[in-house]
Parts: sequence; structure tokens; C-alpha cells
Amino acid sequence: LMNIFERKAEAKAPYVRLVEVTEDTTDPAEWGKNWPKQYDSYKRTALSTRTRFGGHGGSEALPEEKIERDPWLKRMFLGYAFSIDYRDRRGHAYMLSDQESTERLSKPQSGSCMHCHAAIMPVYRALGDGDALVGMNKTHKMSYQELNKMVHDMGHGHSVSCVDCHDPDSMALRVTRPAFIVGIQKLAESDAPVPAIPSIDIWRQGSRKTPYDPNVDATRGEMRSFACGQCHVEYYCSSGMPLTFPWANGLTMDGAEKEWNETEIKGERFYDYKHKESGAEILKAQHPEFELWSQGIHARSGVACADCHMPYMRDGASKVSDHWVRSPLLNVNRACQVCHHIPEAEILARVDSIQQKNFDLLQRGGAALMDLLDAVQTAKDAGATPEQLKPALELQRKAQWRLDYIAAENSMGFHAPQEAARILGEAADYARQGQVEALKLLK
Amino acid sequence: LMNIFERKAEAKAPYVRLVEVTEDTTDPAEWGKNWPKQYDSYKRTALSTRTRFGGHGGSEALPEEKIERDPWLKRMFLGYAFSIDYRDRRGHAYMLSDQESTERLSKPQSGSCMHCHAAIMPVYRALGDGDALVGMNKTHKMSYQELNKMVHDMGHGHSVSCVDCHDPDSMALRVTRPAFIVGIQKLAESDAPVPAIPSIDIWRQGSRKTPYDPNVDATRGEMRSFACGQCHVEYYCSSGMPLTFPWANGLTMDGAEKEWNETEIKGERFYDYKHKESGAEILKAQHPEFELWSQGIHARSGVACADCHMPYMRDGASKVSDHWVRSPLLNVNRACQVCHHIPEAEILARVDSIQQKNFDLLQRGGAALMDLLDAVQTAKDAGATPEQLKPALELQRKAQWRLDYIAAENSMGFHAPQEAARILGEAADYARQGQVEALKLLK
Amino acid sequence: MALDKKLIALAVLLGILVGTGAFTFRYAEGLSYFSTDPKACANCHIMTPQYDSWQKSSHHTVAGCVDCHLPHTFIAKYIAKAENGYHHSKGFTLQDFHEPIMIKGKNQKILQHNCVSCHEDMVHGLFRGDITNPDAVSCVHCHASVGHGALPTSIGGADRGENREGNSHE
Ligand code: HEC
Ligand code: HEC
Ligand code: HEC
Ligand code: HEC
Ligand code: HEC
Ligand code: HEC
Ligand code: HEC
Ligand code: HEC
Ligand code: HEC
Ligand code: HEC
Ligand code: HEC
Ligand code: HEC
Ligand code: HEC
Ligand code: HEC
Ligand SMILES: [Ca+2]
Ligand SMILES: [Ca+2]
Repeated sequence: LMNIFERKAEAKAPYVRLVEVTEDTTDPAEWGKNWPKQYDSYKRTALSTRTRFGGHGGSEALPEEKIERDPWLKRMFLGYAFSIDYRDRRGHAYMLSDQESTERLSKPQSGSCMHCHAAIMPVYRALGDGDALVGMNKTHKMSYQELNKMVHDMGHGHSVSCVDCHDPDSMALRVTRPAFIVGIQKLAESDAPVPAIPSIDIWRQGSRKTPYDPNVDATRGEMRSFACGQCHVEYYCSSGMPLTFPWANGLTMDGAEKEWNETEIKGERFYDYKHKESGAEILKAQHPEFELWSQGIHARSGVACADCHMPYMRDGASKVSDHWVRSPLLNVNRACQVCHHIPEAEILARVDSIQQKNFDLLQRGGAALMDLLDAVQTAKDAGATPEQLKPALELQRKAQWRLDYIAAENSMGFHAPQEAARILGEAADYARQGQVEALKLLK
Repeated sequence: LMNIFERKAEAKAPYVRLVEVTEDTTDPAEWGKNWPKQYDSYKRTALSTRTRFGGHGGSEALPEEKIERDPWLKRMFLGYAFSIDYRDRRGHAYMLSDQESTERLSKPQSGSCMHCHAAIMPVYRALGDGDALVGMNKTHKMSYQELNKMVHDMGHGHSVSCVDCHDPDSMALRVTRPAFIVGIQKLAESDAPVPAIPSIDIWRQGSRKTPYDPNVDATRGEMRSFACGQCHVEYYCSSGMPLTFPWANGLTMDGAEKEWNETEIKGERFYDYKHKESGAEILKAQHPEFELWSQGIHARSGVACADCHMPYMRDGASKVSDHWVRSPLLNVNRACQVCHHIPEAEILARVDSIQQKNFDLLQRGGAALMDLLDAVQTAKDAGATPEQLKPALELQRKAQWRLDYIAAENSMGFHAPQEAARILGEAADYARQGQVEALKLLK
Repeated sequence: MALDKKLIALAVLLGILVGTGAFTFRYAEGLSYFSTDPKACANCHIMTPQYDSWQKSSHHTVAGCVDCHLPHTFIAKYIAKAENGYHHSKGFTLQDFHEPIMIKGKNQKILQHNCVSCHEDMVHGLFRGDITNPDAVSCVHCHASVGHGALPTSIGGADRGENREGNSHE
């Protein structure tokens, strides 16, 4: 019963290979000779697109115009490179050049930045004598410029490329990025609940002799999100330690906060920057799409990133995954309506209602944070000591972490609506508590 | 939601009428002679049930044990009858006797209370010379005891009965309660969005010559929620004005707040009670299930109260609506799995995750409110004048309204998870703002 | 698959007999189980909702119950029938099955194979050569509605009144 299908499919030889591609073929154009349909759509990531909240905006922030309108974001980032420059977020085709041209590089950045912005795997292997993880662990101490030059010199100066997600022999989906593999293994070894990743639960029930290997243990459905989880995640990336995904306590906002709080760098509790006005030790959040998605109903239901961001499209007699990765709102019929048989207008209205609520809560949290900063300033002016200010500044850290977590996440909370609202509710509460602490110093 | 599964079965097994039932037949036992299956399940509402958050608890509050553990609830209600007694919420069979025995009646209550606790329609008609609305409008000035006696004397001392939801001739679903009809007409006449009630949109597009009539204009699917919306709603019920459902600005929390803020009673801005400690003019929220449901994804998708709380049960070859109205979590296979083809354990885990998040936010908001009350007390002790306290007390009103809205709602936010989290986030923010205002008076 | 025909016939009979006993078998029109006519499935009233929804589905004109739910090869088909026949009859007799009925395990695999066997031309690119991989991309993950119309979880939004039924009960 099994083998008749098997035979038929084999006979059909799904694709004709015109050129050979290997682990070192990072130029997507080469792969495009074998898989022109996927390549054609991949190239369209160079087109610019825009939705209300999507397709634009600084990576860790709100749409550019918003920043002018909402100065609280800028003030929140005072002391960090991110307050220097926000560029429009764009399609995958631009990831390397956008990074190279950001003015944030006017401050020295670590080589870790390259992990998610180029087809870097052959370079990691070269640095690690064949072992990519060893190689990666050497790059955080290199300067961005140094590693960037190496990538270009070795001929791998491309954006995320086919080889980053596909096995060149079988074309199977896979993950390559060492930081992801280390991160997901930490997660597997913890006992944090993982409703969105059942294969970890299965692995946990086994002998645990070999570490959880996403390329072996994960289901195909899970791989359709893991491929994106290689980059669309919260991280720490600086010269202090190798690129780290904070998943040892689970994929939640709270879990990551715990991990950062327990991390020490040079004997000090970890922080990304000291706030220029208040002096608080701030945690910066970056695009936790994978993490927020994992807390939502879609993830629990097995709906993967690729389902919405790379839906199948009909191309002649066959169907292919749309490699024009972009906002699903530009593509509602294929991205949503296969599962939700409701009119496009209603789907957009649902998304808008979800995003609007989170946007309003974000603004509310921002206002609270500004009041906290004002109160701290007043207390300082009145002579409060750093010791006295500590409780207020701890609360600033907590509040900003939560606010930024959702501001930096790129779906305006769509990926997990209630969870996003919960996080923003906590943010406002902590910011106000901080304001109260600062005010108390005036008595 | 009638279209999913054909209701052929009904056609196959038409009922035989053994006794005649009329508009005045309020005794369910009489109807039970014709429709024994429904009556049998109806009677089971006398059985006691319990889930983590459901099936128990005071009507506007949290489970009883919780109140002991969370004294903030009691403190929040100081000055109101609700701080006197909470009884276990129970099934429909008890609605009249539970009301009659609550110690809240030690304070004088209005006849309006009877609207939702007895088969009162014949009494309204008698009082209004055939017009139930006219009749109802006479009852708020009557005392509870007076009207209650009248109901019993006329032989209608029953809990919600068949005739309240069914037309005795056709058995069609219908609404009878005047306060609901007035409320839904106000809603229709406003221009508030009603994503969950499309028939209002359709009516709005018409000539509007005759008022929106739920019994004529609503779809059958909508009627399956309207029947419950007669009682499971926020209200104002006292001798000051007729029983009112605050829907003139839409079914949202914010819309109701606006209406109460604009309402005047005896020349004063409306409030339910003055907080005993702070003196704030407080709005009390009561079981806004219908309203919160209307803001959720289920409502937008056309999923009605009866779909989850009165699911069809197979009875041999035919299907009957389970009139044992209770928590759907006691009945997951029929209440949820007809639509969600996933294991029961996963369904319960999803509900638990949603309820837990809202529960935590509720506690957070409660803590913030207690801090506000403390700060107000300190300010008072330090000699703050009522005039000075006003901003803090206004914020208390806003915060409590939001907290209570979700505390009084009986699904621990399940009916609209993100909306519930949003409301609670705002509650904490306002409570802390109030604390700040009070603290400022100490400077 | 080296079973000979006698063995298969035995398996079929055994499955049915063990599950039902002759009375139920006749009562439930068990013989119709060997037919490919969708009406045959609906002889069990418990299958009526699926029959009705199938009639409204996109595949109504191109695929019947067995095209989707039973293996397409002769041998495997009758083994599956025997096995399912056992479950169905037992379920129908004892009325001890989980309601609502939800497809599971082996039957899901059969279904998947049947989608692919009809649509191979369109989807072979998604399979990297091996369409029998148990971990293949699941068709019903996205196309759950093909056999029985839109699922209740995507029931077309709130009823806009188009199919308004009369006020009176049937
Ligand atoms: C159920 C559908 C769905 C799933 C699953 C999903 N997303 Fe999204 N995603 C959306 C929607 C809707 C938006 C909002 C787009 C907008 O506002 O234009 C979005 C926004 C984004 C954006 C910003 C897009 C832009 O144009 O600015 C990124 C990046 C993103 N998602 C990545 C991911 C990743 C990574 C995953 C998996 C871990 C994922 N998404 C899973 C639907 C989904
Ligand atoms: C190697 C890292 C990497 C991987 C893997 C990756 N992304 Fe991205 N993605 C990026 C970067 C970097 C950008 C921003 C590019 C820019 O602004 O120049 C981006 C941008 C996006 C955007 C915004 C596009 C736009 O038009 O605004 C979406 C949506 C997105 N990615 C989704 C995904 C999904 C879905 C996957 C998996 C199928 C994925 N990404 C895999 C790094 C990655
Ligand atoms: C763990 C993966 C990862 C690392 C490490 C990383 N990025 Fe990114 N970067 C992304 C993703 C994903 C996006 C697209 C999503 C977004 O814009 O939020 C992005 C977007 C950007 C953008 C375009 C949008 C913007 O914010 O202006 C720039 C520029 C950028 N990154 C620079 C950097 C720099 C500089 C570093 C090192 C400090 C760095 N990236 C490290 C994943 C990463
Ligand atoms: C960011 C990750 C990512 C990159 C980069 C990427 N792909 Fe894919 N690709 C996917 C995903 C996800 C699928 C769906 C695979 C599945 O479901 O098993 C896929 C599927 C495919 C398939 C199988 C058929 C189909 O369309 O579903 C081919 C062939 C393919 N990609 C070719 C390419 C080529 C050629 C490139 C480079 C131009 C490329 N891919 C770049 C993620 C990626
Ligand atoms: C592969 C199937 C699939 C795709 C594609 C999909 N969804 Fe969903 N969606 C689901 C499932 C499953 C649920 C959970 C509820 C359920 O069990 O039906 C859900 C729930 C939702 C909800 C309610 C839960 C929440 O988080 O608020 C919204 C809104 C929603 N989807 C919108 C979208 C939008 C917008 C898109 C496209 C960008 C989309 N979905 C794409 C399957 C899908
Ligand atoms: C999609 C399913 C669903 C719909 C639709 C729904 N509910 Fe609920 N309801 C629930 C769940 C789940 C709970 C939580 C039960 C628990 O915690 O035990 C609940 C709780 C309740 C409770 C408290 C029950 C108890 O046992 O304490 C009441 C009262 C209630 N709902 C009334 C309504 C009304 C009125 C409507 C329509 C306006 C409605 N519900 C619509 C699922 C639903
Ligand atoms: C006439 C008023 C009225 C109507 C109509 C009404 N209810 Fe109730 N309901 C009540 C009252 C009063 C109680 C509390 C009874 C008690 O605690 O003694 C209650 C209790 C409940 C409970 C809690 C049961 C338990 O076991 O804890 C649920 C669930 C519920 N109602 C759902 C519904 C649904 C669904 C509908 C519509 C099909 C509906 N109600 C119609 C007044 C009403
Ligand atoms: C608009 C309809 C409505 C009105 C008016 C109303 N109730 Fe209720 N009552 C309900 C519903 C619905 C419930 C069940 C839901 C719940 O317990 O939250 C309930 C529950 C109760 C309960 C049982 C649970 C508890 O809180 O102890 C008592 C007692 C009660 N009501 C007393 C009263 C009194 C006294 C009044 C008049 C001040 C009144 N009711 C007015 C609808 C109403
Ligand atoms: C709180 C409202 C309410 C009360 C009280 C009530 N019903 Fe119903 N009943 C419903 C709803 C909702 C339906 C589903 C109707 C529909 O979908 O058209 C229903 C359906 C029915 C049906 C149609 C067949 C079926 O089961 O769906 C009959 C017969 C019936 N009820 C009899 C009774 C009898 C007898 C009583 C009193 C013992 C009663 N009902 C009390 C709400 C109620
Ligand atoms: C085009 C394919 C197709 C046809 C034809 C078809 N079905 Fe199905 N059937 C499905 C799919 C798809 C499912 C749901 C699978 C899932 O949810 O995972 C299903 C599920 C079922 C179920 C289990 C209930 C459930 O919802 O999981 C039964 C019983 C069933 N079908 C009976 C029938 C009967 C009887 C017929 C003929 C009248 C029929 N099917 C025709 C595709 C089909
Ligand atoms: C003897 C009565 C009867 C007949 C005839 C019948 N069914 Fe069923 N069917 C049932 C019962 C009972 C169940 C539930 C069994 C269980 O859950 O164990 C069921 C379950 C199913 C399922 C879900 C099975 C699973 O557990 O995955 C499918 C699919 C199905 N039937 C299809 C069909 C098809 C196709 C036909 C016609 C070829 C058919 N049925 C004829 C009684 C019947
Ligand atoms: C007996 C053969 C057969 C089987 C089995 C079958 N299909 Fe089809 N299907 C067809 C034909 C014929 C059409 C219409 C012509 C076309 O577009 O190829 C079709 C159309 C479709 C379409 C487009 C129309 C729509 O409903 O959206 C989809 C998607 C589809 N099938 C998916 C499936 C899935 C998934 C399964 C398994 C659950 C399945 N098919 C089983 C023959 C079949
Ligand atoms: C992740 C979601 C997803 C999965 C899994 C999936 N499909 Fe599709 N399928 C789609 C989308 C989206 C389209 C519509 C493409 C378009 O319109 O451009 C489609 C189109 C089709 C069509 C063509 C419909 C038409 O309009 O003619 C067929 C046939 C089909 N799919 C069959 C299958 C089969 C068989 C499988 C399993 C091997 C499968 N699909 C798996 C999303 C999916
Ligand atoms: C009549 C159909 C139906 C019933 C019954 C039903 N649901 Fe849903 N459910 C839906 C639809 C439709 C959605 C919206 C997503 C979509 O379009 O698939 C949904 C979404 C959800 C979601 C995600 C959205 C959210 O609000 O978080 C959860 C969780 C959920 N349902 C749980 C339940 C539970 C628990 C029950 C039983 C108490 C239940 N459902 C009963 C149809 C139903
Ligand atoms: Ca970070
Ligand atoms: Ca009220």
C-alpha cells in the first residue's frame, strides 16, 4: 500500500537539476537555475511593501513617522545605539546592505551581528575548522567590520540564502544557525512548557542521551517555523559573550527576563545599556517574533510562520511556496483564507482590532514610562542618591523590557494577542510603580 | 450556527402536545409534559457543579475562598451591599430562591431585581395593562418585597422558565424582557460598531421607520445569544430609574462607562455607591457576559452562548438542546469539540492558559487599587481636602469600574481574552495614576 | 502484502462478526458497507452529518466517501474495511464511541494518501521525492474543508441573515 505512491513519485523526479549546489553555494542565483519559481519569488523581497504596522519601521521600534509623533520611544532608548538611527525594515534581499549602511555602526558593533544578516555558514565553518559552532563562538570578539570583510572576501556576501534553510542534497528544510541550535537545546533541556513544539516534549520523554536536534527530532511542521526562529528572535549580541538566545527558562517574556537577570558579564549583572537620563540598567528587546508566536493560539494549533508568510501559490500545474516573504496582510487570500473561510474585509478587520488594542496599550505604557523618567529626574534634582533611586530604576528596567518586547516585536501583537496585552499591562503597572517610588523620595 | 449540522432530526421527531401552554404558563413542569427531554435537562440546573473559576463564586466577584484570600475585593466593595454577602452562584433552578435568601436584601432593594430572577412577564403585563414595558417601568419604585409577593401570589414564582425564551405557539426562540428590548434598540439607533450582531447593521441600512425588533430582525443564530443577553448583562437597578442596560454607546466597557458618566440621577452624576473609605463615586459592574462575549472572536464568528452553554446532545436519532445550562468545561466534547477537533486535554489547557493570564492581571490590578486606597487614606490623614482628592478619586472610579467589569464577568475573561487583558491593563494603570495623585498631595 | 484472497475475505468477515453479531449487522445495513455508494455510509444515521456536509463540499462531484476514506488498492481497501467495520459496528452497537466523531491515526494517513494520489501532479514538488514520508506536509492542515465544506471554526463569519429560517420550528 505504501510503495505504489513511493514509486510513482520517484518516477516523477520532482526537479531537474541543471547545476550542482553544495554547502558552499551561497549565491541564490545559482540555486535559482534549478528552482526558478522559488528564486523568482525570492527576488521579489527587494520590492518595497507597506501595511499599517508592517513592512516598515525600525527593527526594534515603531513605524518611522510614529517615532517623530511618539518621542517617548526615542527617550526610552537614550544611551543605546538604537536611538541613533532607525531605517525602514525591508525585505530579505536587503538584510545585508541595510545592516551595512545603518548609522548604528558608527558605534563599534560585534561580529555577532552577522549571524542573521548574511549567508555566513561557510565562514563559521572556516573559522571553526569545520565546526560551525566553534566558528561562531570566535566571532563575537571580532569587530563587525572585520567579519563583514571576511564574509565578502570569501564570496558569501549575500542575504539569507537557499542554503541557510535547505539541505543542498535533498532540499529538505533545515536549520543551520548555531545560536538557534544552542538555544533550542537549552529549551529542550529545561522543563519549561512548550505547547507549540510537541517534538520537544517527545524528546524529553526519551533517554536524553543525545541532545535535542531540530534537524532530526522536529516535525516538518515545526521546521516551517524553526527556519525563521534562526533570526526572528530576542538575542544578546555584543563582544561580551557569544550570540545568545535566552531560552533556558522557556520561550516566554518572563523566562527571557529571568535569564538576563541571572546572566553576569565581567562580574556585573547583565544589561544592554545604562539609560542616559536615569542611569537604569536597561534590557533591550529585539524582534521576538518566534517567541511571541509560540505563546499564541496559532502556534498551539500547529500553524507555522511559513503558513502565513510563505503560503503556497499556484504556478501553472504545480504549487510552490511563495518565497516572497512579507506581510500576510498583502496576501490574505492565500495566507489566511485557506483556513479562515471568511471575507477578506472581515479578516483585515479582525487583525486591525487586535493591533489597535495593542497599539493603544503600547502608547499607554509609553506615557507611564515618561512619567517615571520625569519623576526620577525630579528626585535627582532634589538630591536623591543612586542608592535611594534603586527601586525606581529596577522598576524602569522591568517596565522598559516589557514595553520594548512588544514594540520590537513586529506584528503589533497579532502573533499572540492576549499575551501581548498582558505584557503591556504589566509594563504600565511597573512604570507607574517606578513613578511612585521616585515620588516617595520627595517626601 | 444552525448550518453546520443539519437539524433534520427535529423534522423527523416532531413533538406531540399533550397539554396546552400559553403566555401565562410559567410553570416549567407544565411545558415538560410536552417536551420532556428539554425539561429533564432543565431540571438538572439544580445540580451543583464546579470548575476552577466557574460554577461558584459570588455573582460579581471571585470564588468564595478567593475572597478570603484576596481581601482587596471586599475592600473594593466597602459601602455597597455586595460587601455584605456573596453566595455561591448556582444553576438556573435556584435563581429565585438564591435571590430571596441573600443577605444583601437586608438593605432595601428595588423591584427591578425581579426582572432577571423570576418568570415575571405576566406580572409586568398585568401592571402595564397588557404592555410589559409600561409594567416594568412601574416596578423600580416598588420594593423588592412588594413585587416578589405579587409574583408569588399570581403563581409565577418560578425561575427563568420556558415561556421566557420560547413562543408558546411556535416554540420559536424569542426575547421577552423589556430592559433588553429597550437596550438593544438604543444600541441599534447608535452608530457603534456591532461586529457580533450583523442584523443591526442590516437594520441600520434600512428606513429605520420601525425600531429594531430583535424578535423580527435578528437571525436565529443571534437569538441564541439574545435569549441570554436578557439577563447576563451589566445593568443599573435601583429605585432611581427603571432597570437600564447601558448600550447607547455600544457594547464595550468604554461605551457603558460613558453612558453612566453622562447619566444624572436627582441632578447628580450617576454612581452606584460612595466608597466607604475614600468617598469616591463608584460604578458597580454586574455580570457583563453578553457584552464581553460580543467583543471576542467567537462572537464575531457567529458562535452563540447556546452553542457552548446549551450544546446539542444526541438523543437516539434526534438532537436536543441541552437545557442543563452550565459551564462548558463540564461538557467539552459537545460544547467545544463539535467545532474544535482537538483533544479535550488541549482544549482545557487553552482555556486554563487564557484564564490564568487574566486572573494574574486581576490580582495585579487589585494590588494597585489597594495601594491607591492606602495613599488616599494617608493623604486624608495628612489633611487633604475633598477638592484636592478629586483627581485621585476620579481615577479610583475608573480603575474600579474596569477591575470589577472583569471580576464580575463570569468567564475569567475567556469570552474575549485580549479585550479582558486590555481592560485589566487599563485598570492597573489608572489605579497607579490615582496613587500618584494622592501621593502628590503629601508634598 | 502477500495475503491471498481467502485470508482477506476471512479478515472482513471476522471484523464484522466480532464487532456486531448478526442482528446489528443487518440492522445497521452492514452489507451496504461493501458498496462505494456514499448513501451506503449514511445508512448509519451517525454518518448523516458527514453525508450532508459532503454533499455541499467542493468534492461532491469528484469524490465519494470511499475515494477519500479507504485505500485505493483492492487488498488494502478490504483490510481497512474490515478494521473500520469492526470499529464502526462495535461503536454503533455499544454506542460507546467518542462524540463528535473525530478522524484519527490510521484513517488520517489513508486520507492523506488519497489526497496525494489524486493531486500528485500539483503537489509532487512539496515532497522531495517521498510522498509517503509520515512527516509529509499534511493536506488537511490547510484544506480541512474539502470533503465536508467549511469547518465550524471557519463557518463564514456571523450569519448575515441570507439563509434566514422561518420563525417557526420545523
Ligand atoms: C497566523 C498567521 C501568522 C503566523 C503563523 C505568523 N505570522 Fe508573522 N505576521 C502575521 C501578521 C498578520 C502580521 C502583521 C502584518 C502587518 O501588520 O502588516 C505579521 C507580522 C510579522 C512580521 C513583520 C512583517 C512586516 O511586514 O513588517 C514578521 C517579521 C513576522 N510576522 C515574522 C513571523 C515569524 C518569524 C513567525 C513564526 C515564528 C510568524 N511571523 C508567524 C501573521 C502570522
Ligand atoms: C538569516 C536570518 C533570517 C532568517 C532565517 C529569516 N529572516 Fe526574515 N528577516 C531577516 C532580516 C535581517 C530582515 C530585515 C531586512 C531589512 O530590513 O533589511 C528580515 C525581514 C523579514 C520580514 C519583513 C519583510 C518586509 O517586507 O518588511 C518578514 C515578514 C520576515 N523577515 C519573515 C521571515 C520568515 C517568515 C522567515 C522564515 C521562513 C524568515 N523571515 C527567516 C532575517 C532573517
Ligand atoms: C538573532 C538575529 C539577529 C542579530 C544577531 C542581528 N539582527 Fe539585525 N535584524 C534581524 C531581524 C530578524 C531583522 C528584521 C526584523 C526587524 O526589523 O525587527 C533585523 C533588522 C535589522 C536592520 C533593519 C531595520 C532597522 O532596525 O533599522 C538593521 C539595520 C539591523 N538589523 C542591524 C543589526 C545590527 C547592527 C546588529 C548587531 C548589533 C544586528 N542587526 C544583529 C536579526 C538579527
Ligand atoms: C528563510 C528560509 C528559506 C530560504 C532562504 C529559502 N527557502 Fe525554500 N523553502 C522554505 C520553506 C519554509 C519551504 C517549505 C518547505 C516545507 O514545507 O517543507 C521551502 C520550500 C522550498 C522548495 C520546495 C517546494 C516548495 O515550493 O514548497 C524549494 C524547491 C525551495 N524552497 C527552493 C528554494 C530556493 C531556490 C531558495 C533560494 C532562492 C530558497 N528556497 C530559499 C524556506 C526557505
Ligand atoms: C493553517 C491554518 C491557518 C492559517 C493559514 C491562518 N490561521 Fe488563523 N487560526 C487558525 C486556527 C487553527 C486558529 C485557532 C482557533 C481554532 O481552533 O479554530 C486560528 C485563530 C485565529 C484567530 C483568533 C485567535 C487569535 O489569535 O486572536 C484570528 C484572529 C486569526 N486566526 C486570524 C488569522 C489571520 C489574519 C491569518 C492570516 C494572516 C490566519 N489567521 C492564518 C488557523 C489558521
Ligand atoms: C465559545 C464558547 C462560549 C461562548 C460562545 C459563550 N461562553 Fe460563556 N463560558 C465559556 C467558558 C469556557 C466559560 C468558563 C467556564 C468555567 O470557567 O468553568 C464560560 C463561562 C460563563 C459563565 C459562568 C459559568 C459558570 O459555571 O460559572 C456564564 C454565566 C456564561 N459563560 C454566560 C455566557 C453568555 C450569556 C454567553 C453569550 C452572551 C456566553 N457565555 C457565550 C464558553 C462560552
Ligand atoms: C431571566 C434571567 C436569565 C436568563 C434569560 C438566563 N440566565 Fe443564566 N442565570 C441567571 C441567574 C439569575 C443565574 C444565577 C442563579 C443562582 O446563582 O441562583 C444564572 C446562572 C447561569 C449560569 C451559571 C450556572 C452554574 O451552574 O453555575 C450559566 C452558565 C448561565 N446562567 C448561562 C445562561 C445562558 C447560556 C443563558 C441563555 C441560554 C442564560 N443563562 C439565560 C439568569 C438568567
Ligand atoms: C439584568 C439582570 C439582573 C438583575 C436586574 C439582577 N440580577 Fe441577580 N443575577 C443575574 C445573573 C445573570 C446572575 C448570575 C450571574 C452571576 O452570578 O454573576 C445573578 C446572580 C444573582 C445572585 C446569586 C449570586 C450572588 O451574587 O450571590 C443573587 C443573590 C442575585 N443575583 C441577587 C440580585 C439582587 C438582590 C438584585 C437587585 C439588586 C439582582 N440580583 C438583580 C441577573 C440579574
Ligand atoms: C434561557 C432560555 C431558555 C429557557 C428558559 C428554555 N429554553 Fe428551550 N431552548 C433555548 C434555546 C437557546 C434553544 C435552541 C433554539 C434554537 O436554536 O432555535 C432551545 C430549544 C428548545 C426546543 C427545540 C428543540 C431543541 O432541543 O433544540 C424545545 C422543544 C425547547 N427548547 C423546550 C423548552 C422547555 C420545555 C423549556 C422549559 C422546561 C425550555 N425550553 C426553557 C432556550 C431556552
Ligand atoms: C474529498 C475528500 C472527502 C470525501 C469525498 C469525504 N470525506 Fe470524510 N473527511 C474528509 C476530511 C478532510 C475529513 C476531516 C479530516 C480532519 O479533520 O483531519 C473527513 C472526516 C470524516 C469523518 C470523521 C469526522 C471528522 O470530522 O473528523 C467522517 C465520519 C467522515 N469524514 C465520513 C465521510 C462520509 C460518510 C463521506 C461520504 C458521504 C465522506 N466522509 C466523504 C475528506 C472527505
Ligand atoms: C455500522 C454503522 C456505520 C456505517 C455503515 C459507516 N459508519 Fe463510519 N462510523 C460509525 C461509527 C459508530 C463511528 C465512530 C467509531 C469510533 O469512533 O470508534 C464511525 C467513524 C467513522 C470515521 C472516523 C474513524 C476514525 O476513528 O478515524 C470515518 C472516516 C468514517 N466513519 C467513514 C465512513 C465511511 C466512508 C463509511 C462508508 C464506507 C462509513 N463510515 C460507514 C458508524 C458507521
Ligand atoms: C478521487 C480523486 C480525488 C481525491 C481523493 C481528492 N481530490 Fe481534491 N480534487 C479532485 C478533483 C477532480 C478536483 C477538481 C479539479 C482540480 O482542480 O484538479 C479537486 C479539487 C481540489 C482542490 C481545489 C478546490 C477546493 O476545494 O479548494 C483542493 C484544494 C483539493 N482538491 C484538495 C484535496 C485534498 C486535501 C484531498 C484529501 C483530503 C483531496 N483533494 C482528495 C480530485 C480528488
Ligand atoms: C500550509 C498550507 C497548505 C498545505 C499544507 C497544503 N496546501 Fe494546497 N494550497 C494551499 C494554498 C494557499 C493554495 C492556493 C494557491 C493559490 O491559489 O495560488 C493551495 C492550492 C491547492 C490546490 C489547487 C487549488 C486550485 O485552486 O486548483 C490543490 C489541488 C491543493 N492545494 C492540494 C493540496 C494537497 C494534496 C496537499 C497535501 C499534499 C496540500 N494541498 C497541502 C495551502 C496548502
Ligand atoms: C460553533 C463553533 C465553535 C464552538 C462551539 C466553539 N468554538 Fe472556539 N472558535 C470557533 C471559531 C470560529 C474561532 C475563531 C477562529 C477561527 O476562525 O478558526 C474559535 C476560536 C477559539 C479560540 C482562539 C480565540 C480566542 O478567543 O482565544 C479558543 C481558545 C477557542 N476557540 C476555544 C473554545 C472552547 C474552549 C470552546 C468550548 C467551550 C469553544 N471554543 C467552542 C468556533 C467555535
Ligand atoms: Ca536583547
Ligand atoms: Ca452596574
